[in-house]
Parts: sequence; C-alpha cells; structure tokens
Amino acid sequence: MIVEETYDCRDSFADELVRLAHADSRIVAVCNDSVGSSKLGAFAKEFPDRLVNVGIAEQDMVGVGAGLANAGLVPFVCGAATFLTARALEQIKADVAYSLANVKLCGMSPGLSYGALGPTHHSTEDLSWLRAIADLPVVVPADPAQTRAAIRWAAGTDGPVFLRIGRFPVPDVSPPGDDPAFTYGRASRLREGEDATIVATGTMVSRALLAASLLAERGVSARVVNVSTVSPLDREEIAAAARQTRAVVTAEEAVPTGGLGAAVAEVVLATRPVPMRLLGPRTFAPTGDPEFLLEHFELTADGIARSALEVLGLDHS
Amino acid sequence: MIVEETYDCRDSFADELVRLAHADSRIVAVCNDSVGSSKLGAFAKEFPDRLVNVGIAEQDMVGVGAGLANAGLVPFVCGAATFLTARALEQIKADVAYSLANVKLCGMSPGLSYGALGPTHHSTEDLSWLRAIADLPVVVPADPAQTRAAIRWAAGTDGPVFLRIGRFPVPDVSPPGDDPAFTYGRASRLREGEDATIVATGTMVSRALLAASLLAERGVSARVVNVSTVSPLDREEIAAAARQTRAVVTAEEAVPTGGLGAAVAEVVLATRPVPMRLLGPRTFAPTGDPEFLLEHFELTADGIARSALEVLGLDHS
Amino acid sequence: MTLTQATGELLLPDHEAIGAWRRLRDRLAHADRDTAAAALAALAGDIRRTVISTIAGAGLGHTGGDLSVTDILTTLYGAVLRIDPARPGWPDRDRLILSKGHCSVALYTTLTTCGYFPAERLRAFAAPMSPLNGHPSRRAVPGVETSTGPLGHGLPVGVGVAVGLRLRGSPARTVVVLGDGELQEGSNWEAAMTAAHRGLASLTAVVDRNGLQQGARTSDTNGLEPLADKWRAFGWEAVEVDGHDHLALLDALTAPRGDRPRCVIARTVKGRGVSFMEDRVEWHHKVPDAEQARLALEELR
Amino acid sequence: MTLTQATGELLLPDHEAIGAWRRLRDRLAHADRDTAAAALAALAGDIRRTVISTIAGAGLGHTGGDLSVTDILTTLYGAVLRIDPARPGWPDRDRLILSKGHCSVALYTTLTTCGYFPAERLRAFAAPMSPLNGHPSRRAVPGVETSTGPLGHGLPVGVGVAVGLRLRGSPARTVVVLGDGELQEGSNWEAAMTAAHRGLASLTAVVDRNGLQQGARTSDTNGLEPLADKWRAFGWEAVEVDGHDHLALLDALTAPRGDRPRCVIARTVKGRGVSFMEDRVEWHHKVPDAEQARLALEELR
Ligand SMILES: Cc1ncc(C[n+]2csc(CCOP(=O)(O)OP(=O)(O)O)c2C)c(N)n1
Ligand SMILES: Cc1ncc(C[n+]2csc(CCOP(=O)(O)OP(=O)(O)O)c2C)c(N)n1
Ligand SMILES: [Mg+2]
Ligand SMILES: [Mg+2]
Repeated sequence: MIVEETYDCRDSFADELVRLAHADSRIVAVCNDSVGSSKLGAFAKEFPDRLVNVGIAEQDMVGVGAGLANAGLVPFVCGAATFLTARALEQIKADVAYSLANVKLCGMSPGLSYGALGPTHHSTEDLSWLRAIADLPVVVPADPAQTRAAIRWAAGTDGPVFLRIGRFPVPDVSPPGDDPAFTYGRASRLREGEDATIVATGTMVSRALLAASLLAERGVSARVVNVSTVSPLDREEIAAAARQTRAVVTAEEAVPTGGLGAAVAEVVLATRPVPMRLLGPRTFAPTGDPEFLLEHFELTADGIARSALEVLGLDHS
Repeated sequence: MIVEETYDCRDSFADELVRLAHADSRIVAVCNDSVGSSKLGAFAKEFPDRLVNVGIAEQDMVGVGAGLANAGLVPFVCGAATFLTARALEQIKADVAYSLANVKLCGMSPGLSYGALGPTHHSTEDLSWLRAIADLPVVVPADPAQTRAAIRWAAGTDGPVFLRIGRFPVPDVSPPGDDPAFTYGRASRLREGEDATIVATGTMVSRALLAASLLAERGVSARVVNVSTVSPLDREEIAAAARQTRAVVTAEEAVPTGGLGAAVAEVVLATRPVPMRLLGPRTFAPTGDPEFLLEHFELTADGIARSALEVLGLDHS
Repeated sequence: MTLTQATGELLLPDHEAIGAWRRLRDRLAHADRDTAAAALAALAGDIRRTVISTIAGAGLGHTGGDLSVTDILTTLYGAVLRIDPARPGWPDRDRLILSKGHCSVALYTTLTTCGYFPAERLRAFAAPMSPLNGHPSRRAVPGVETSTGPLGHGLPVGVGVAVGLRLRGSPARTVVVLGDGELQEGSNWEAAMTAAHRGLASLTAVVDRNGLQQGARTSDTNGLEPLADKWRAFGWEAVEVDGHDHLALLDALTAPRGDRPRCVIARTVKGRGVSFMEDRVEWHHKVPDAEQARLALEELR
Repeated sequence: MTLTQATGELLLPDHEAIGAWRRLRDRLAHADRDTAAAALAALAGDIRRTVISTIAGAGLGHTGGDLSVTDILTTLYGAVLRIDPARPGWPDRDRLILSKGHCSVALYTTLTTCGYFPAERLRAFAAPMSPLNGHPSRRAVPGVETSTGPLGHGLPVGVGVAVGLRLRGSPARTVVVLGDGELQEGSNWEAAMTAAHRGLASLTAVVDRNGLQQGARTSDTNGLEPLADKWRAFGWEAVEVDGHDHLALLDALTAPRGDRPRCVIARTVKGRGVSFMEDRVEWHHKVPDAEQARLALEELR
C-alpha cells in the first residue's frame, strides 16, 4: 500500500485566511475561545485587532458576526462545528441566512474527528441542520486545494456561507492543474465509471477513490463524484449519475438521511430511480478514535466498496 | 363541497395533558412564557405548582426539563416549535437524546402556522433538525384523536420524545374505531390505492385524502399513508408502497429534503426505486396567512394531486 | 445569491416625508426644551394613531409593546440617530436594532415618518407578498439592519456592529432596543459581557421596561430585578428614566460617555396612551376590533 | 427505547471501594478539623495521581482543569454529598453535575474512590467501545446524572433537578460544578435567574475559578469580574473561598442556607499540584508524556 501524505485542512484554511486578510482589510475573524482549535494563532499574531474572540458564547459569536457584516466587514466566524451549529442555529437562520448577512461560518473539526471526546463533540448532524436552512450555501472541501479555493470564493462572494473545515487528515484528491479546485455549486467527477457512482463529500472523497480501485479489481467500474457544495446540490452531475450508472452510493461523515445522501436521493428519484445506499453514521458513536469510528460506521474504502457491490446485487462474495 | 369541522390540535393536547396529570402526579409542564400559545392555561389553573414557566429562555427550558426528569418527574416541555428547536438544539441533543432523559418535547404551532409573523416564526426546518438526532422519536399527530393518543403514549414511555403539535385547523382523519389512533413507529394506510402512494404527515394528511379523491375522479387510484411517527420511520409500510404502487409523493409542512420526504426516499431507493416527488417548503416564505402560504408552496389537495399526476407521467391535462 | 423570499413590491424612499423629517430635525436642533418636547409628543401621537389603525386594519400585531416603545423610537429617530433615510446603506449611519422585533408596526411606522418608505405602504402590513411581515426583515425593509423576531438576537448583532464600526474608524453609534422579558434570554448576557470587555462606548441598549411579557408580569414569570445592578455587574453604565418622557430619554441617550457601553432602562407602560390597554397583559398581541380602534384613536387624539 | 450507543462492558459497583469510602465518611463525620483536612488531602492526592496516570495512559484528557477541580470534587464526594454508590439511582440522593464535562477524568476517578465502579476500569478511558469517553455520558457511567461536554448545560439541568426534588418533597440537594470560562455561556445566566426566582435554596453552584479557559486567561478573553456581583445581581448568595482548602470548601458547602441558591466561587489554580502545569494555559488539554507524567507523579507524592 502506498502511504500518501495527508493534511489537516484547518491548516490550509488558516493559511489562506491570513493571506486574504493581507489583501483585504475587511476580513476579520470571530471565534469562541477556539483560537487554537480554529488555527487562528497566526491570524491573531498578524491582525490582533481583527480577531474578535467572544469567549465561550456561540450565540453571541454568530450575532457578532452578523453585526460585523452589517458594519461592512467580512467576518469568518470559526468554532468547532458542533457548537457553532447546535448552539447558534437560530442565529444562523435569522441573523445570517434570513438576513442575508455577509457572514462566513466556518465549522471546524466536523464529523467524527473529535473521536473519543464523544458524541457531544461529534458534528454529524450539522449537514442535516444546515441544509434545511434556506439561502445558506453549505460547502465541504475535500482537501487542501479545495479548502483554499473555497475560502477564496467565500471571501469574494457577498452573502452567507457555511464552510465545513475538516480536521481528519486527508490526502490531495483534486486533480493537479484543476484551477480553481473549487467551483461553487459544481460537483467534480474524479473518476469515470459505468456500473455505479460513488458520491462523496469531505473526508470521504479519498476513501471513495480507493473504493473505486477496489471495485475495479472486482471488475466493477465505479464513477466517483466529489460534492463540495452540498447545498445547493449540483443536480446535473447527480442526474447524469442516475442516468448513466446503475446504482448510487453516497458517503459522508454525517447523518446521511438529511445530509448529502438525502440531497442526492431526491435527484435520483426525480431523474431515473436507481437503487441507492446512503452511508454515514446514524447513531451516537461509541468511544474510540476517529479512525476506529469511521470503521465502526463502515466509512472506509472497504465499506464503501462493499455497499456498492450490495446495491448492484453483487455481494455474493 | 362539504365543509368539515376542523380542530386546533393544541386543544386536544392541552386537554389530554390535564387529564393525564390528574392520574399521574409525576407529570409536569415546562414552558417559555408560552402558557397561552401552548394552551397551558387550564393546566396552570389545576396544577399551579406543576407548571414551570422559565420565561423567555429556551435553553434553560430544555435543561430544566432534563433535570425534572432526573428527579423522577415526567416533564412536557412546551414552546413554539421553532424556538424550542432552533434555540435549544444542543440541549435537545445532549441533555435529552444523548442523556436518554425522560423528556417530552412539545413543539407547538409548527410549520407555517404562524403565517404573516414570518419566517423567523415558521418552523419548517424542525423535522430535518430533529430527525438527524439519534434516539429521539419524532411524532407528528394528524388530528385530535392522534394527538390525544400520542400524548398518552409519550407519557407512558420512558425516554425522550418530540411531539409536533399542530395549530393549523385540521379535520378528523383517523378512521372511527381505530384505537389507539396512534401507534408508535407505525404508519397507517388511510386509503387503498394501486397507482401511486401519497405519504403525508400532520396537517397534510387531510389534504392527501382530498387529493386522492381528486385523483380518483381522474381515474388514478392513490393510496394514502399517514406517517405519524416520522422518526423512526415505518419502513415496512413505505416499502409496501414502493413495491405495490408506481410512484410516491410525500407532503409535509416542513423542508422535505431532510424531513419526511428524505426518510421515505431512502426506503423507496432501498426497496424498489420508483419515481418520487417531495412536497414541502424549501425557501423562506413570503408574507401571508397560513392558508395562503400552503397554497404558495403547493401544499393543497390540488397541488398534491398535480404532483402525483406529474410523477406518474400523466400531467398532460 | 438569489433571494428566495418573494417580497412583492420594493419599498422606496418617500422624498416628501424625508423633507419633512429633515425640517423637524433642524427645528429640534435649535429648539428650547419645551418646544422640543411638544414636537416629539406630536410625532409620538401620530405614530401611535398609525400603529392602532395599521394593526386593526391587518388584524395582526403586538399592540401593547408597540405603544410602550413608541416614545423610545420617536426620540431616537426624531432627535438622536444620525441617519439619512434616502441612503439606508450609508456606511456611517447610526444603527438602530429593534431586538423586540414583534413591535414591528411601531418601527415600520416610525420609519415612514423619516421617509424610508411611504406611509401608505403600511396598509399592506401582513398582506400576502407584502415586504412588511409581522417581524422586520432586513431583506425587505429599508432601515432594518437585521431581521428580528426571535428574542435575544439584537444585542449580539449590535455588539458586532459596534466592534465593526470602531474597526473601520466610523463615528457611528449603535442602539439596540430590547424588551424586558426578552432579557431572560441568556444571549443578551453573553453580548453584554462582550460589550463591556471591549469597552464599546458607542453602544447603547435601551430596555423597554414595561413590566409585562407575553403571558404575565415579568416579576411573576422570572423576575429581573435588580435590573440596573445586573447591567452594572456586567460592566455597563446603567441609568433609569421615564420611558415616556422624551426629554429624559433624550438626555440619557445623548449624555457624554465614558469608556463603557450604556444601558438606558426606560420605565414604560405597556399599551401606553390607551386607557383600556395600559398595563394589561392581554394586549400583548390582542388586536383591537373596529370599536376598540375607534375608542383608542379618540383617546390618542 | 433502544440504546444506540454501544457502551462495551457495563460499569458495576465496586463493593470493596464502597466499604472503604463509607468508612472514610464515618471517620470524617466525627473527626476534628485537622484530621478531616489530612484525610481529604490524602484522598485528593490519590485522585490527582490517578488523573495523571489515566490521562498519560490514554493520551487524552484535560489535565489542567482536572487538577484544579480535584479538591472541589474531593470535598463534595468525601464529605458533603448524601449518596449511595451502591444505588446510583436512589431517588433521594444528592445530585452532583459536572458541568465542565471536559474534566471527566477527575470525575471518573472520584467516582471510583466512592466505589461507583472499579478503579481498574479507568484504564479503559477513551479506549474503543469503553463506557468512559472523553466526556461523561449518563448512559454509560453510574453516578453521572446528565451527559455533559458542551459547556453551559449543567446549571439549567441542576435547576430542573432542584425544582423537581422540591416538588417531590425530597430533602436531596443539588450541586453544579462549573468552569469559570464556562460562565461566558448565557445559558448559565438564564438558569441563574430561574433559580433565584424560584428560591432554590437546595441548589449550589461551585465555580472552579482558575482564571484560565481553553486558549487564554478569562480576563484576556471575556472578563468575568466582578464575578460575585454578577451572581448577587442575579439573586444568589455568593461566597469566595480558596478552592484548594478542603475545610474552607466544606464550610462554604455546608453553611446554613437562607432562601436563595448559593454560588461558591472557588479560587483555584489550573494544573494545581504540578509545578510545570500550574497556571499554564497550554495544559488545558495537553497530555503529559511519559517523562512529564513521572515528574508529575513525583511532585504529587
Ligand atoms: C426566542 C423567542 N421565544 C419566544 C418568543 C415569543 N414571544 C414573542 S413576544 C414575547 C414576550 C416579549 O416580552 P418583552 O420582551 O417584555 O416585550 P414587550 O413587553 O415589550 O412586548 C414572547 C415570549 C419569541 N418571539 N422569541
Ligand atoms: C459550548 C462549548 N463551546 C466550546 C467548548 C470547547 N471547550 C472545551 S473546554 C473549554 C474551556 C473551558 O474553560 P473553563 O470553563 O474555564 O474550564 P477549566 O478552566 O476549568 O478547564 C472550551 C472552550 C465546549 N466544550 N463547549
Ligand atoms: Mg415587556
Ligand atoms: Mg477555567
């Protein structure tokens, strides 16, 4: 097995934010005593006046973000994804989305990446929670290049955005030369295939690619689609998968029946209903490190490949 | 047109709660300055000591509910659905669901029933938000009989429950003699049909029945299924619909891509993928009264029937 | 970004009303206190009458809180805020955030007296596709800085505005108008703490202390006293004034400031100005019928 | 209701430890102050050492806050709470809620000293399928009253417990242990207001006032002072004590009560007992390596 280099996307986020802040004095950061976990240390050093750490107060944090936007600034509001979303959901709905405030919500360390810190710290519900809110783009970069490109896009767009910034180490998945690595509203087909399509987001994209390799060994040709804008979904790309392949598997580090899985399911059903399997955690996690938990929930290359075989009716191994 | 008598399910809720509280001294009510809108006036009069009105403080309200449960009581925590869920979502996740606390969360006046009070007061995201939380049954009664039966069931069950108590006037839809009118985890088939299935919840059930009548006039035989337990879903009943009818339409006063629609879609895709249409609001609502808004979002008998025809490929009127 | 809310016709500035408002501001700038008091009282009377007829016409509204907050809004828009209703997006405008967003009709009406949009448009309050829904939407209503309605949102946003304006070197000030029952929401205390920590001397909170919330007295629901002490313990200046005395409000809102945010606790009467509504909890969101509206308008004449 | 969390092996009472704990409680009930102080100091020392080895073994934990809260938990479990570790569901037990749930290792360890479950099980802290995850789960750990981890949840739950126990006529008391940084969460002030309004004299909040939060000093992040004034303005009794002086804590926790909830502000040192950890923000969630653990254990001997 080739050991690829992997990255914590928070580093790319932090680095790009500092770079952008040099060029655009309107960029500010807001956080909830999360300078360290949001990787805002360098930002704090370079722009001490432009970091608003409100302490442990997520409702205040999001409201302050909306206020900063009102004053003409471009706030990046950063906190652990679960606290940012669970604790300030009404602020996200009313102050940001319904007010169309120019706020960039950055949910750090989402999914199961807090591992043994337990379900109170896992952010697996966030995609369901945020997709339900109108006018709130939900963006989930899959690797460092996408993270940087997504931040750049967000900074340059007037309006609310939620960015899900992964902590779990991921390899590069963006095709070299793909520039920009992220295009708002567009999914990218990372591998062609005819039998089944694996639709993945965030940390699951690299695993989907590995799963496709495993499936190839079994003679199954699997397409891999990286959905980095979970809301609004790239309906065309999903519709193409439904029309051109015989099965669809979705994989996400989130509750699938309200997250990516549900979004894809709707398009598949409206296009050409083919069998689907939605992978993702559906229960509170047991104790364990992130790698263990991903295995527990079958969010591995093996698990994805197995699901694809099952849904194709080929699981008689 | 026959004008049926319609009811505000909050009245049935309130009445049944008082009745139960007479029989079981552990039952208490908690609210957020919502004695009136939660219809707790009679409860307050009969059991002044057993009503804990914490004022306008939803996080406190849900936490207090969890604490009361810890002390051996059976709290019904009542507030407008949007504030209860949006403002206290982390308390619902951590203090209630993850703690398996014996708390009955009662989301009053959900969906679009606050009409011209606007999107900040509409609770259309709640089904997506709550379905994503593990171990939290989500119950949506469709009429007075179901409301009463659901409250009785909730009071007698040890564990968390969310009850969505409608304000928008609805007629009786439960078949006479159906006792209990609500069975946890079971959907009920209110009308047989072979061509398509309309799966509806809450306020939409009576409209689904009307839609089926309209469809019958067009020679289309539509089954109607009332899903009063949205989570966990009655997979068998939905699977039967997928196997036995050629199309499925879901209707709910909630964002469908994380609510009932998404739940049904997954089962359809895993059983026998047939074309589906998911009805429900997907944007912030314009100004207007509830009836106007339901029309705006095609949540009418006409709208449901039209969707069924479309998804059956019969929309060339 | 596409707006998904259909907002019907846009609300555009009413230049005639803007002219009248500018003349009023000029007059007040040079008036003695008695003249100023009379002018503001007249304006408040106009607003109260329009509030009553708008709510009665629409069949929707929060009559009690509208009438208790009227003098606060009148003073702010009539004599304090540096704004330009012709340019609601002027970067250096003072910001007013009505955190108790259920009192939208008082706000909408006050905005029309400044000319943000024509008073006739109030007739569409709560009507299908109207930009004027039951709670103020930033998308649809010029002069509305942030959408409110859920309580406890305004102060955090106000803190952000004040921090942001300071960062940008703007002299603009930020005022957040809060309900008293609303202060039971902990989000306010988060924001209060942040405001004090950051020494936001350009931020003012005005509490409409009418002693009633939706269902009962605040003191019977979850008592707020000693309220001024709470603000002081959270690092704010706090003053208490008669919330129906325009000059007292004016003084409190314009007094020289130290390095701290200021809370003005405005003692008010819910339903103020209409005898049968005053201090009666049921008028929180009761709508006057035709006869009640007639009586109310008579009393307010 | 099916539990969807796999919790691995159940945690069952350790009857030997329960016996030892009962003897300690008996001894303390009749001891003079010096003897009591020595016994509690010995217990605290045991707990601190186990905390260090548990965290070092698991490679996970919040060392600083565990060590600052140890003496508070020691005093409560060693001499104050009316509990029966053999019957964690006893309806009339006193309730302890560790709102600063990240300091689970201090809690778990303290629970083993009472015999809620065997100390050996601490070795499974944070291990796959272990009932002992990084934050205390009510599902899995006997003695844990509510799952914590997100800050600002404990006090509202404590208020509900206290209201409920009073309704049921139970004499049991409720204690909520809070971080100081945690008090920036507004949910605490919602609960504080409710507790005072309802005169919850059986409710005690203990604030672990170590002056540090996750990333910096509280005073550099969002300052909390004057902290006692805040509690008093919210209707509580407030006392400040040395949070590492068991007898001072004991006095504050057992002093006769009026009709109000009480807040004990316990002045502590984060990382207390280990020179290179004391008052250093990086030890909030830093894990000692083998050498650091050895040094720490030596200092704690
Ligand atoms: C978060 C939230 N919870 C509940 C409500 C429902 N509600 C609307 S107005 C109101 C009472 C407000 O009382 P107060 O703040 O004193 O306002 P006023 O007396 O000035 O009308 C309540 C509970 C709400 N709008 N938002
Ligand atoms: C709602 C929420 N926001 C953020 C965090 C992340 N967090 C964990 S511990 C901590 C600092 C807590 O500081 P303090 O309350 O002073 O605890 P102590 O110093 O005793 O460790 C933070 C911010 C959290 N657990 N919950
Ligand atoms: Mg009031
Ligand atoms: Mg601390």
